Amino acid sequence: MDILIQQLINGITVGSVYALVALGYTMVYGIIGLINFAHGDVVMVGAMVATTLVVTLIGADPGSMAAWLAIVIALLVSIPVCMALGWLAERYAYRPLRRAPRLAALITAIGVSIIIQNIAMMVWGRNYLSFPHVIEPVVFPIGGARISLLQISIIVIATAIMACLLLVVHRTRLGTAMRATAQNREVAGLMGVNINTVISAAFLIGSALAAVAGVMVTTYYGVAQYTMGFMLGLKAFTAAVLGGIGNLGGAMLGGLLLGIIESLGAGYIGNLTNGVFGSNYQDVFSFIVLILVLVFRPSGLLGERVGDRA
Amino acid sequence: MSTQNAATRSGVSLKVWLGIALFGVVLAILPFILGMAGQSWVRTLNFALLYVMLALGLNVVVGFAGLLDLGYIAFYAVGAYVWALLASPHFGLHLPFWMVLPAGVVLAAFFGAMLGAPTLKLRGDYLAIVTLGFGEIVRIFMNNLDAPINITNGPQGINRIDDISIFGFDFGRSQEILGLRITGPEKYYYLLLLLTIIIVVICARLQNSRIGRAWEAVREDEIAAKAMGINTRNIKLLAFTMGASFGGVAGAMFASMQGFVSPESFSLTESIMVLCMVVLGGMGNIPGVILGAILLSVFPEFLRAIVVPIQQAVFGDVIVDPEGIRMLLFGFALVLVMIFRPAGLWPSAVRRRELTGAKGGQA
Amino acid sequence: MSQADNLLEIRQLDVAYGGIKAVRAMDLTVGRGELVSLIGANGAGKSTTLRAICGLVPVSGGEILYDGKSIVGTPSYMLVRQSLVMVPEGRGIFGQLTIEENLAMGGYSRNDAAGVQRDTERVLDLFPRLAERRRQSAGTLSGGEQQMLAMGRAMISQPRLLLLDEPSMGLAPLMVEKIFEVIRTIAAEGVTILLIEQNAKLALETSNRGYVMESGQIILQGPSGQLLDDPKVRAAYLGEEEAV
Amino acid sequence: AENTVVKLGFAAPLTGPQSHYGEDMKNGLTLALEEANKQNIQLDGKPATFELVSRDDQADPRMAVQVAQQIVDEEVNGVLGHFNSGTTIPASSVYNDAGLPQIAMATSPEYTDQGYDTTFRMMTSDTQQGAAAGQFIVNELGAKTVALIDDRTAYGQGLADQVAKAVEAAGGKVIAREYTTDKANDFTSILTNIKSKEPAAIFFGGLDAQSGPMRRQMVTLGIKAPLVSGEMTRSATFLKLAGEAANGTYASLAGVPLKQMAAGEKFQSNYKERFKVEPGVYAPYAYDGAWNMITAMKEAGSAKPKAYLPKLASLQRSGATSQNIAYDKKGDLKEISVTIYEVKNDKWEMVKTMVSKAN
Amino acid sequence: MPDLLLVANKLNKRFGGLQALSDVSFSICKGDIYGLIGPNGAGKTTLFNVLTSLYVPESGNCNFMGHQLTRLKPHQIAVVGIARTFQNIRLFGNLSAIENVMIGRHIRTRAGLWGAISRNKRTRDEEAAIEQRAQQLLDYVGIGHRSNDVAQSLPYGDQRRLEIARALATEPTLLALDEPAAGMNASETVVLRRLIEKIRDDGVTVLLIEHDMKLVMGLCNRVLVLEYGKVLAEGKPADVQRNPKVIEAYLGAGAASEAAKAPAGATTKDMQ
Ligand SMILES: Nc1ncnc2c1ncn2[C@@H]1O[C@H](COP(=O)(O)OP(=O)(O)OP(=O)(O)O)[C@@H](O)[C@H]1O
Ligand SMILES: Nc1ncnc2c1ncn2[C@@H]1O[C@H](COP(=O)(O)OP(=O)(O)OP(=O)(O)O)[C@@H](O)[C@H]1O
Ligand SMILES: CC(C)C[C@H](N)C(=O)O
Ligand SMILES: [Mg+2]
Ligand SMILES: [Mg+2]
Repeated sequence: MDILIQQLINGITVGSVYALVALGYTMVYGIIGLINFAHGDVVMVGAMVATTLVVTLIGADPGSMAAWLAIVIALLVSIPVCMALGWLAERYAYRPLRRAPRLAALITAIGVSIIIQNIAMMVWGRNYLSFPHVIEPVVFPIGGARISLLQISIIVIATAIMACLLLVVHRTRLGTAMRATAQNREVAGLMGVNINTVISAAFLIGSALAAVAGVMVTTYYGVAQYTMGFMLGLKAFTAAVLGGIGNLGGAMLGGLLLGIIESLGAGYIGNLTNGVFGSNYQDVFSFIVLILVLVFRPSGLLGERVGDRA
Repeated sequence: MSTQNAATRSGVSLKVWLGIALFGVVLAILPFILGMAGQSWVRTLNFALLYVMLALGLNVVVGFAGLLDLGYIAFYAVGAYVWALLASPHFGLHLPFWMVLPAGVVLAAFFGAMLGAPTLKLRGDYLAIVTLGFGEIVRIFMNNLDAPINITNGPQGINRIDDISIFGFDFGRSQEILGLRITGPEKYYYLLLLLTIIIVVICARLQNSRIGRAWEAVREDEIAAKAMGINTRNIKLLAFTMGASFGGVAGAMFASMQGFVSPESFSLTESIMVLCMVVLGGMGNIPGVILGAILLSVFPEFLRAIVVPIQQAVFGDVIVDPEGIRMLLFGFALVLVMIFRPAGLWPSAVRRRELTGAKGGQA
Repeated sequence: MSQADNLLEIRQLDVAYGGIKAVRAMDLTVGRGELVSLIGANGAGKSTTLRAICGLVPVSGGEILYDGKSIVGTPSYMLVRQSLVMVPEGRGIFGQLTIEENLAMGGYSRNDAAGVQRDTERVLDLFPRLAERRRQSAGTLSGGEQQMLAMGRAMISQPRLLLLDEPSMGLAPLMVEKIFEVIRTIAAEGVTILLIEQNAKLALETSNRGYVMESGQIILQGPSGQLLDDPKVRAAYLGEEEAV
Repeated sequence: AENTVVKLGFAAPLTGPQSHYGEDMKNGLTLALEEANKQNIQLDGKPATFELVSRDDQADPRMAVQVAQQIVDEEVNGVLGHFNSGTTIPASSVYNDAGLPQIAMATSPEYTDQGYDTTFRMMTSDTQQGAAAGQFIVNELGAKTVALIDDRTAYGQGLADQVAKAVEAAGGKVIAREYTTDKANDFTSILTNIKSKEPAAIFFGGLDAQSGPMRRQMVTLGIKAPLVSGEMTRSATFLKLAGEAANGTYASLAGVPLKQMAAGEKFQSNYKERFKVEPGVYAPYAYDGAWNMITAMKEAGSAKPKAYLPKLASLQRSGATSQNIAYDKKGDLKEISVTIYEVKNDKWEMVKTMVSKAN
Repeated sequence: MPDLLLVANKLNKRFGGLQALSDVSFSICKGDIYGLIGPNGAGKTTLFNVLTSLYVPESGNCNFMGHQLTRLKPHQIAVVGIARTFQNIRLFGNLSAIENVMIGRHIRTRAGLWGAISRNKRTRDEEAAIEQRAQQLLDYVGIGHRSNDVAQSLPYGDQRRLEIARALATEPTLLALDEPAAGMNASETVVLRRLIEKIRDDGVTVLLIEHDMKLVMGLCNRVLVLEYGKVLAEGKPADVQRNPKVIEAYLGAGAASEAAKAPAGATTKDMQ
């Protein structure tokens, strides 16, 4: 029981991060139908910028500044950096391809991902950056399980951000314009929507979320490196699809679920299969869950099932 | 249509045949020319041919049938492991070429169908992620099936895989034939060339056939295709199986050429790389896909060969990390090619239309 | 008519898709408060003309003046803010948005929430079928229902110039009558309208003036009544069998 | 008179995340060749100049075969490298085909098990190191129950398997086996599992990029057992990544500390003078590897592979890392040493060196 | 008693809370041009989708020449002899006109994998025949001169004709047309009407959804009127258009009189 609770805590924490990143995927996908392969790398840049800043601010002398203040400053810097990055990619790499076949845009996104990674490598080098150990490891016991203050903060912040985003998309003019643009760009234009602005906005919001996720990852795990975006991006993309790509609620649900599935998978596959398979099959387990979900719900858990009107 | 073709055929046939003959001669002596610069270039060439096979196989799935497959490398892996398991000291089996190759192809095709089955209902990018997952599943199994029973030897991979040998003619060793010294890689080149040509012919014929048209129909509008009586499930499965079997051939060749397989050669990045070849070259267009495969497999080698020397020449030292630059250039190349030639370097007529025919939208 | 009276004035317009010229040297004017119809066979270039006005296809030659100012090259979202509104061919509703949200998009470039609210109510009164389904996603509406939605949405945009591309397409007879009634109502309120229709008879009966287009060019123009009586028009567009 | 140009091939990851290991090796080799060039060695009747033909294998098996071919094309006289098991093994067959002696770095045991007469090592194999680590865990740490984690790479898995064997052989028990990847940084799930089984020690086969965060998460989860790991963990990066949590971590490293090496101090000062940095773990072994090959050539009086290969096999010399360098029939070092380190006060400190004479 | 071709019995289809079809029953005889009319949203297209198995009805069945349509997969519908067009045109937009029609020949031809790869004589002959037949069909619907043009770039009316040619390529017994005259002007509709008559005369039964009353009343020999998913009326056009319920729900006064001017469909049929 304690183990189960602990695994759930582990899963929900990672899941919250996945969800934040998945939102960025889904927003962009929802609007321009692009799997933005470079999104994970934006998260990476967020993590790298934040780590560098915190190191500079308090690295050598832990007493020099309150940890939370340093992290807030790091956030305030990495958010605009990531937003600029997302905006640049959209403006110069994806926008020229709006009318191109979708796979062309996909390959471009792969190209952008490679570019961001390698520039990051040149800037920060190949070595792992270490996030200074500034946060007191406050731990609360829940029965035999433990949850750290950091985990609680991650879960709470992610949830709050996601709630705000839902409100924006479903309750504001910009949100409706986003959804309209997603459906039919040309007609949205005819309604007075500047679609370039709206698409940029989606990238900006997505990148801001990515920055937050990046900061969370690096504070939580204490490491950041130029290749870290790939796996994280992939996981988040999987989460977005699990929830129903293009659907914000789906991205959140998918993220959380994937986090939980992974941690339960790693935790219980061994017991379930009597030790024949172990945690080495964790990803297999996640993908099988994903495939099963899609077999029964081909557009993901919350994906719009558009009655394909013949 | 056909009359037009016939007219042009007789008109330029001499030139065309001369061209083909010349091309044939070039292909035939290519390894010897490259071999002068070193056998490693022959190996690079062989890998280019392997990638051509892979790209052509993926092109059947992505280009012809319009199914985005991000796990294609799994079939390559299946082909490679079948060869490795049936012709190496690992199980002590040393089955001959003519048994192992078909086994690899059939098993890869079977995996193709297996992947196809659960994904048939899925559209577009849902398919992409499921195929990606499938590719990873295959890799993970290969990486972990060393316990409880050792099947794949896990991350250590399988070593000392047999060379192909036909009637005692061993493809791995150098030998003298008619006074001409011919090396292992050179022999493999001809074998690979032969297989590639066979695959090209199969692809070309399939494309212009009843089946090829059915693939096009599925790609363009699945509901309309169904209304035309096309069994979209079978036709998609067929695409997966065909594509997979080409991947299987390439994998088997890879295993015997390298003499060693391990799961790290079959990562997601490889799948993405092959997809880049297909799209960058010109999806759906066989010559385009071949071009894409050759360019992308040689381009990194080429960059590797020039980045350091150029820096040394210009700055007198290696100032910027060569690997960074190399990959950076590669990334920029992908982006720029796509921006300036969104349908690929050598697109098919249909894809070009897709680009200009922006009319309608969704409605 | 003096220039100032024309809300829309097209001079020597050329539009091409790739190498194919879809509209050639077209001249067309719509006066303030006028209802002008543009008829022509399939592929004559009618929709292309409207799309060119709205900045959806690039213009290769000529001038388009709206309210006396050139609007060539102005993106469509800017035009809406100047009250130039189009209902596109094929309706262009947002399938996954609800009917309410679709209507709200009509008011996207307006700043008076109360006015938008009032106009929305009016539209829902006019089309009770839409009112019944306010929260349904628009993609599941039948063809005719979608057309109503598109018209209603345009009305909420408060057009000064309204461009309609085949508003009767796919509508049941009763509905066609109703749509045309709406068109007349809108026109009577002083909105200037350029109407494309395949139902040439109805279009000409409703409009003040008409243009007839063939292969990208205007071949006939004049008061609607006059065109209705023109034997060529009758033969080519009204389907009078005896004349074929 | 003309010189005999002796080309020595070298391949290792020179780009990518493992490139610092490659650079380290390369520096060690360079130092050896520069020294040799000053010594006026006569080979095949002429003064010999040594040249390094260096290639990047990116730690990728496919590239490894490719660069092996390039090295063979350059008509080298012998090969030093590669670094990883995954690259060394497939490349070795290319060198063997060309009859070229190859001295590789550490690698899994399979490298020398292939039956080739051209394969040799610069240092211990993963088996030997794993055995030492396993013994240390049971005998010195007194941990009878051990949990194993590996990253499913050829290196990590190979090492963990050897440790498992050694633990069982020493009377300990492996009570949990968990897995991760070389790209992961979340280990909370597997650690939670392990925690529930209450092992006395946890061994991890993998890289410092994983062991650092892993150690931190162990502490957060309240796991008291020490973490033991292989040579990759004995790095500054680990200390940085694990932070305060690092204390109480052990790592095994093939060889002895430089200070204890036969000619370690001298090597260290030469190296620092030449490259302006401290030598890494592998540089002295690479340096010795190069000298092993050169010595064999000197003894044979020839740089021709056929001629000096037997001399290499029967080599007996004293180098920087050991006074007693000699190969067994397979090409493994006869005498090996493994040192265990521990993090104390945020620094790596030596605990114990275990020397064993194989066979 | 004319041959019954299709008998639909109590078909029901729901979308969430909306009953799109409720207890719809009707039958079509061989040689009919059977009209299907009704207000927008009445369920006409839904009925088409149910007949062609794109939607699965909650209850009811539908017998077509001994086949239970509701048990067939969408792709089997064409095989048993029903072909259709779509209200929102669904051509293979990037393919040429003739390729579109050639795809329609799929189920009436056989070449498989081996035939395609070996390209034996049989396959080559079959290919030639497919191409020839496709060209014939394009000529038949009147767009033979545009066979190499990309479907998407054809004008709307031609696209509708192309859809008909593609459907005919499957050699249907029953051809179901969903608003073929939409977007056509009156003169073009006249041409379309001749085409449909020709198709009927060549032995294909036609099921027609249309809002153009002149066309429906002039062409059909029977008409089914749907409203809110229910059958409102069924019968000869002349009777239907006089039915006050139909006038009130669908036709409106204007269209009723307009349609009345058209020659009645039944007479056309009797004349042949
Ligand atoms: N995106 C496009 N690309 C190429 N050609 C096009 C495109 N859109 C339209 N055309 C061509 O331009 C010409 C004019 O088309 P347009 O749509 O303006 O005609 P229309 O008068 O509106 O016809 P309809 O009554 O069928 O709507 C046609 O020949 C058409 O095929
Ligand atoms: N996939 C679907 N999901 C939900 N509702 C649907 C779906 N398809 C159709 N409907 C609803 O069913 C009703 C009937 O639609 P249908 O398209 O059959 O009408 P129709 O008679 O063809 O109308 P029209 O003449 O306008 O084309 C409509 O109210 C529509 O909103
Ligand atoms: C495109 C996204 C911004 C909106 C998304 N379709 C949702 O509402 O979930
Ligand atoms: Mg039009
Ligand atoms: Mg309909």
